Amino acid sequence: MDTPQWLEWLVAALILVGSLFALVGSIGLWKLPDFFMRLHGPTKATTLGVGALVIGSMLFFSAQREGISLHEVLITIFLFMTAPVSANLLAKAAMHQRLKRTERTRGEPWKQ
Amino acid sequence: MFQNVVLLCLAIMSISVVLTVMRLIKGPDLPDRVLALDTLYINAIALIMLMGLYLRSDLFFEAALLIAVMGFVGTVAVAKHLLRGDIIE
Amino acid sequence: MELLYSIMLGVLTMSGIYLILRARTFPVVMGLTLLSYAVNLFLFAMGRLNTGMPAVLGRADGYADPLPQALVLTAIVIGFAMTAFALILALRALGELDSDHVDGKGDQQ
Amino acid sequence: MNHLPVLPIVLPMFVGALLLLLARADMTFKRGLSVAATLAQIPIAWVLMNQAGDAVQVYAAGNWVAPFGIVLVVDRLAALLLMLTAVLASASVIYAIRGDDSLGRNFHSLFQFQLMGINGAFLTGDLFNLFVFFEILLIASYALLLHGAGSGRVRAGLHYVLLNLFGSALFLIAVGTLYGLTGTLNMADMALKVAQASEADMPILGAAGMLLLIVFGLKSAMVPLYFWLPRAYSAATPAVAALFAIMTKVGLYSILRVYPLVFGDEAGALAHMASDWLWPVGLLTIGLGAIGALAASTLNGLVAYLVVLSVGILLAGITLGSHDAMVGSLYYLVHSTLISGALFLFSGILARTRGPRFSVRLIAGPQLPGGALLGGLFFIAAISIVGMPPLSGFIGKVLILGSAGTGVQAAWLYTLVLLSGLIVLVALSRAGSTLFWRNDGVPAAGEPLDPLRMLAAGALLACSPLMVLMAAPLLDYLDATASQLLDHAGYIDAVLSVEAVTRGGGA
Amino acid sequence: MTLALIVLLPLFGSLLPLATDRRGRSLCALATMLAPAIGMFLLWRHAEGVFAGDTLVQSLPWLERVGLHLSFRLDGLSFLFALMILGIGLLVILYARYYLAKTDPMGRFFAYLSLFMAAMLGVVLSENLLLMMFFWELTSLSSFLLISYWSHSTDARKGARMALAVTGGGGLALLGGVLLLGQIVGSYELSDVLASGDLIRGHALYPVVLVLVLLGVFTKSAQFPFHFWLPHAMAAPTPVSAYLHSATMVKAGVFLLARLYPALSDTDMWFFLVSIAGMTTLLLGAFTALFKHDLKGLLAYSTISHLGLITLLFGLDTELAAVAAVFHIINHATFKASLFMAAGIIDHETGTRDMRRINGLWRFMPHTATLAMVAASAMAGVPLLNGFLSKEMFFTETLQQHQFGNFSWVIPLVATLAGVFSVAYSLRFIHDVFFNGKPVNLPKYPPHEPPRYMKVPVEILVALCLAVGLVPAFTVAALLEVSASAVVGGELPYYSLSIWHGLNLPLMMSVVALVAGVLVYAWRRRLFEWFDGLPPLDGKLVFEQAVQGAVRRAGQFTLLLENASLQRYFAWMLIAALAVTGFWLWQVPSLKGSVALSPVDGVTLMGMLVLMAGALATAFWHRQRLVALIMLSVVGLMVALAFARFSAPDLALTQLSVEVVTIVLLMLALFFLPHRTPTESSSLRRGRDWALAGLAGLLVGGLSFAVLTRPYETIAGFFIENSYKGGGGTNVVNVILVDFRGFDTLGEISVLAIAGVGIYALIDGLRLRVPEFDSMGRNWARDPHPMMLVNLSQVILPLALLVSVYIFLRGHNLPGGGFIAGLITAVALILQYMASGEQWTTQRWGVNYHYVAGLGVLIAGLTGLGSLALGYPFLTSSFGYFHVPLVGEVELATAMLFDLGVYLAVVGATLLILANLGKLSGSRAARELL
Amino acid sequence: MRLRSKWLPHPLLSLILLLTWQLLMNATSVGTLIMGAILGWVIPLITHVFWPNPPTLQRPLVLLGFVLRVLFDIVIANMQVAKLILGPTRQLQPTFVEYPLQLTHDFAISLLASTISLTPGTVSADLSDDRRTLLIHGLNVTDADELIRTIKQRYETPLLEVFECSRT
Repeated sequence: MDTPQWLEWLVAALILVGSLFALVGSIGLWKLPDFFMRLHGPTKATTLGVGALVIGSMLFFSAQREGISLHEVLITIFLFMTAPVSANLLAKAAMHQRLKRTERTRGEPWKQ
Repeated sequence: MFQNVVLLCLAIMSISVVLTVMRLIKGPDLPDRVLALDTLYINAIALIMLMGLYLRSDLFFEAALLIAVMGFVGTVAVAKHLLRGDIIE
Repeated sequence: MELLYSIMLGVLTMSGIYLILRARTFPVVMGLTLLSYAVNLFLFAMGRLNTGMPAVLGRADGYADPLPQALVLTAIVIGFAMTAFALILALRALGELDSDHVDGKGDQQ
Repeated sequence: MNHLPVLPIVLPMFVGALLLLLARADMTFKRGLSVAATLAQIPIAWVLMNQAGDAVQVYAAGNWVAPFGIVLVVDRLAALLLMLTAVLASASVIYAIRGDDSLGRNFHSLFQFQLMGINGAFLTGDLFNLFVFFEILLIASYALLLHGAGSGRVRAGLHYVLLNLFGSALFLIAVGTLYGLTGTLNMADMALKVAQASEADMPILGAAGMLLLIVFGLKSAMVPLYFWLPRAYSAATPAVAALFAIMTKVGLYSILRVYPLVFGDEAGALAHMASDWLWPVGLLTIGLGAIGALAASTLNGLVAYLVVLSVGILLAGITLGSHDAMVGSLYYLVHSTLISGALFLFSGILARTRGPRFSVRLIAGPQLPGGALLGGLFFIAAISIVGMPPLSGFIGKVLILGSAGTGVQAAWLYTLVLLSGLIVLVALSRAGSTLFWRNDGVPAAGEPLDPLRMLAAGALLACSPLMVLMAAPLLDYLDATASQLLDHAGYIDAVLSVEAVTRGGGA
Repeated sequence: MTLALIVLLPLFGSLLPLATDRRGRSLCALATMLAPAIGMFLLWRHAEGVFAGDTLVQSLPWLERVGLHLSFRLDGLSFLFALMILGIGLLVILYARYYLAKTDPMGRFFAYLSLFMAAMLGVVLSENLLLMMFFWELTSLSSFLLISYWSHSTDARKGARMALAVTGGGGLALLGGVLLLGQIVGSYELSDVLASGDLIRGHALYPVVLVLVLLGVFTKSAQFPFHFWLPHAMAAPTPVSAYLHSATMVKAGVFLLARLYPALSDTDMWFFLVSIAGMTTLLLGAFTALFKHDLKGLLAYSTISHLGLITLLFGLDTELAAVAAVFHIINHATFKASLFMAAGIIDHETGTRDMRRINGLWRFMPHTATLAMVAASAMAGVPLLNGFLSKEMFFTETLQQHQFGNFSWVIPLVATLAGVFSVAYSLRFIHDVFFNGKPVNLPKYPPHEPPRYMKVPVEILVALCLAVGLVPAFTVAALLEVSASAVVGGELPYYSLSIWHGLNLPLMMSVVALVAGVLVYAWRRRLFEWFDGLPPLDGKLVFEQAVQGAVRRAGQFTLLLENASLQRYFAWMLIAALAVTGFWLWQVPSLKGSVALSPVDGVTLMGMLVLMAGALATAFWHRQRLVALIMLSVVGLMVALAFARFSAPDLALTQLSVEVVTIVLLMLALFFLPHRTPTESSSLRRGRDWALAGLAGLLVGGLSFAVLTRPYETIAGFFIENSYKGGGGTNVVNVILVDFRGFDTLGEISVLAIAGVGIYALIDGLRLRVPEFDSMGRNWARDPHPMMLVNLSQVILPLALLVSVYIFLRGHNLPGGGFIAGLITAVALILQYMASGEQWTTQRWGVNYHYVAGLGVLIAGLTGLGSLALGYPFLTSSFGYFHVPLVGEVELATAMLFDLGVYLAVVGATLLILANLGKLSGSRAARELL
Repeated sequence: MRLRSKWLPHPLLSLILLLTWQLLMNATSVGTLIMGAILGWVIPLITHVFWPNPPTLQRPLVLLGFVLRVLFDIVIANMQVAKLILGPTRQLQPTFVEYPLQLTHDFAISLLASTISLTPGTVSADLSDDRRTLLIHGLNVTDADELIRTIKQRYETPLLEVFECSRT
């Protein structure tokens, strides 16, 4: 089945946005100075990154075949559910390990 | 044209993976590495989905879903290990 | 691609083998895991490297050789069982011998 | 439709799985079930032995014909080894039900799965399926070896497991390469494909084939791959060690099955490629086995080295390649398996009688109740395994040596077999006289003799004189076995001509 | 088959004494005598034919393939030996009845004796050489039992072991020789072998055969340098010595010389080997015998010496020498048996065998003394006794031999010298024991004559000595004639058995021997002193040291090979694999095949680089185990991506799930294991390991490259074609798994189930020390079950179950299936365990995973069995499409049921493994909360 | 809303499962509905042992609004965070903030913590043992109180309404 031109453009834009957000997450991971800050990069940017990709993919495959393809949304739902928990556990681990943080950090992590 | 955009996205994701792996190797601490691993899983999902788009095949959906599940479980396991040592206690 | 793939297999094997030759259980088990990855990839490649040809009828123009895939699937699961056993055995050895050596040192004979 | 060929695999599988479901059931019931299932293997094997006499039986599992599906192939050799396994396993399991089986968990289930693996390896005609059955028998053997745990078992078991994991990896690489070039997994089909392979592919097929040899060599405990065996076998529970006597033979069987067929006469540059390597390896194995036997400090350690030694003799015998040598090797295979099994069981009985302080270490121990009986039986077993008349070992050795001709090969073989015989004689006489005659006069702290255990060991031992008395029919069978084994075309033909069942009922 | 009967009677007769053991000693002895007595009778029945010169062969074909037949032969030689074995055997039984102490188990003794007798009869009566080998080794074994009869004594054990090692070892050599003989002749039947003398002597392997056969002969007959076992075999009860070392065991060797004489003799090699061995033994034995203070020791060395004499005679290789040899065999048997018995009586009555203490017994036991003195005189070769006759013949023959050329005089000289010593030790036996002052400090005092019947055997034998010595023509001539002609295999030349041949050189030699012997004995004190000053040379010590040295060295060697280092074993295996495969890969003309390479794309390149980096990082950082573990999971992920990239979605799914479970497992283990590995191996070792690893990598990479660039024809087309038609599914990989190769899968889930069960057994009873601090020395975090995780895991479980149902159901047609579904379920449940703890979960979810795993295997198996009922082979699948109202087409396939089995087995096994691991720390979390 | 019973322990979960099944199957038909219903019924039956204390849902519509708001916030947040990351990192002001909780139900707290993690520049790092305080790490927080206020207003209040209005 032919995909309408405008849809292709939309999908292309969406996946490009998604990829770029994923890239931003990775840049953050690489660039930010301490662990707690790095934690923000991936857990946020990649959720939206993948989210945009998923929407793009949904649109694309819905156009490809009969009916709509929604099951990709499960991936995003799943990531939304899990990413905070991973982040939480990692933060706990980091606090437990008393990782160094940049000097300008305000507030204190708890002792685990 | 569409294929080219997908290719571009793949290239972007590749850079992203490389950055992640660099963090993975550099560390310096274990949580950093775990975080990088977690990110790598997410990147893998993106890669897989892009591959599916490139090949116009929806056979990759399960793989992406599974990476999400398994990446989470793996991260939880390592984090738990760092916290408590024993992950099933 | 074939050359690259083969080099990758070689590196994977090399890392695995090096670990296998270590003196403690844990690196050895990790080495065996790496080696089993290498072996699975090797076995898989025996159906040649195909792009976009999953062996699902009606979903692609051509089909990759499904047989090695089935074999690898079996091999993965068996490999998992074996690795698990070896690992628990290493724990048992730790409990019984109070050592994680496999080089004959570290525990009283 | 004759479903018998699948029974030696499926029966233990069901019983094994059932025993898992009955994990909490009454031990007596589990024992009974296990013993019954094991004993049932004997008549099955017997019928198969008779059926295999007419022609090679081929059973296409899943009704998919070769080379696409997995076929089970029952020829005389496979049937013989099934019988051997059945006998050995029956004795082992009977020995075990007197208490050894409750040293750890799920003994009987594991035991049945072990049988499934061994029988499967003997029956399958498919290379990858052989791998699967290898793994079944290995994983079951790991668990059985560790049955009852203890530091010795764990240490030896760890080595055994890790080495075999590596072996499995090599197996897969070899199978993969063979598939990658021939495009098939069925051994018969592969033989045809290898025979047609191009010049450029030959060396690669050769490399894969030789890799396979390493794998089989690890299982069969040849130099330099046997190092795991002595510690492992001597650490195992007696019943398990006795059953393990067949395990090295699985490796040998695989060599016997794969190399003459796939890399046999028709294989061009690869014809008989394993022989050049196996010959010196066999001889070295004989030598090192004998040296190890002399050095052993426990009885079961000694027996373990005798297993190695017998593997060496068998390898050398097989490599001779002639029909007569094959007959001799097969006879010796049966003999050495049963008698090493018997010796392991005796060793277990002895260890119990002498008590844990002395066990079967070759040191002066307490005075034994029933020492004369035990000593006598040990004596018989010893002369049988050394290869002295009037027992089966003698005939086995005469057959193998007699088939060696009078050339250089014979010179090597005679020297090593005879010298190793002498060394083993010295080792066993030292062991026997120390165990049974030297004592510090203190009555044994161990248990009294158990009749059922004695029966199990005695039954295996009785096979030795029986093999002499029944030598004529047995050799006739082996004669036909060797002919069948060397008739590759017949085998290939039988496997590839199997037809799918089109109508139910097979009417 | 009367001949077979002669052999078999004592064989089965050995059961009689065991049966009658409790019924009294005399009955036991009588029962034992039954078999040899009947044997004697049977033998006598054949005597006529034998004396007429016939050779009786009775044959029963047995193992054609081996060449082993139950064939027996009775000719002069075997008749003579059978006669001696049975005759002396009967006497020994009678003697032993009185010799054995009340505490000695008599039944066992006689059983062994009968067994030995049977073996010995078998040796001499066999027509088939292999059959003879049968009995030959049996003599070694049964003599082992006899010598070690008093097994509580160290000497008996060691003596027996040595005898077995030497004679048994010789027997093995003989076996080699016999087998080669059989190869040369083409038959093991003696008749054929004896008739093929020229063929054998002309064969290139003749020297080998001869050496091997002679090894057997020399060890058995205690020829130098294998003589040392015999004196130590004296630890046996004296009846045994009397039997084994006079007429039987040691004579087996010379019997074989005689038996194979026509086939092997008449060459220079034979002459030199046999005569030199004989000569050395003759002299050495005679010399040593003089210095033995032990009565039986003296007799033992005398036996060695006489065996040397007989061997020498055979070595001289003339027909008359052969006659003399046979004659001396007879004579030696009679006088030596009687002497041993006499020695036994003395030992029995005095409690010692030391000649320095036993003196002047004449006063106490004149009867015995007389008998012993006559026998000893016969041994010394005193005229009018049988020993004299054969010795004269021997001296004569030594003078006839010229093969040594200018040194031929050595043989008569040695013979005379040996004669001198022989007279001297015989004299010592007579004088030292029966005269020479009074007994010194005897354990039993005063000694007296033994029971009446104990002397009867000695009397009979001594009478024979006298009879043969006095009237040889009427006693032994005929027997000697037939037996000797059987040896040489034809007509005998003329010889005379008369006592007086006139004054000739041999007589002079005898006289010299007698006179010099007396003189030597007179000077014995000096000689003893001189001998004591010699460095002690005991064959036994040498032998035992050799054996112990060998054992020690074997131990060191074995430890060198098997040093309990797995690294070593791995290295060996690796080297072996590299060697054999390298050998072939080296020969490949071009590694690259004919197929063109496909292009590389950037993303794949990046992925593979990451994979390689991960692998190398795992290896490099293996000391920091957790870091290595993380790297390992990177590799796992990339492998999954590679599978996906190269068109294997099923594999990617499986790899992902398995990888996570593996990592979880590794992490579980890592809790207890050390977190860091100290540096242990030297940099050299690491270099070696990298080199080995590199080579292995090269091998695998090379193999892969070689295969990937070569074309192949595969059976895959069949699967793709039949997947839907015959298997009812569109996911070919899955159809292969559950249908085409369902048998593999059945095996595979069995492996999983077994692994689960095995691991469960391993964990059972295992308690590990819980580390109190983490790898950085800090306390563990307080919170065992983070709340967010607990909540999330509760939500995820139903979703994951849903997903696994989805993956399971679609598996047949799309990527998925029982495995992956099972793993997802397992992972979801593991997450519960991780989040909420083992105890919490087990309390709520009391499933016994044994059952699940077992049920899985059962269901899969039963599905396979179902097809049997329809007459199809095991595991034949069937499927059909059914129209269900509202729902539409629904496919039902037995493969689904099979897959359900797979699913259950996977879930059961995985959880059996993982869930139980939580128990290792002994429910630490629950403990801490208290 | 007391539909909980032995036979239908988690009706909401059942509904979610039914919906998810439709998503998974990528189609809706009578067949998938039946199957989804069966699964939605069976799976909670099996798994309810692991979920002994499920939340009670009071106002589904508020929840829907909450979800939409969060989704919107996520999009905005991502842009902001992207800017932060790509910009000069030296100016960032990372902060640990202790957030006093009003919510008491476990599930609700988890939901709030997740929401915080998903939205702009904040990650819930830990929960105090008494479950009264949430530790939040902010990537760039200029005013901690402002942050606490925002969270309370935008997220915690609706959640309180949805899950715990009966108790407050």
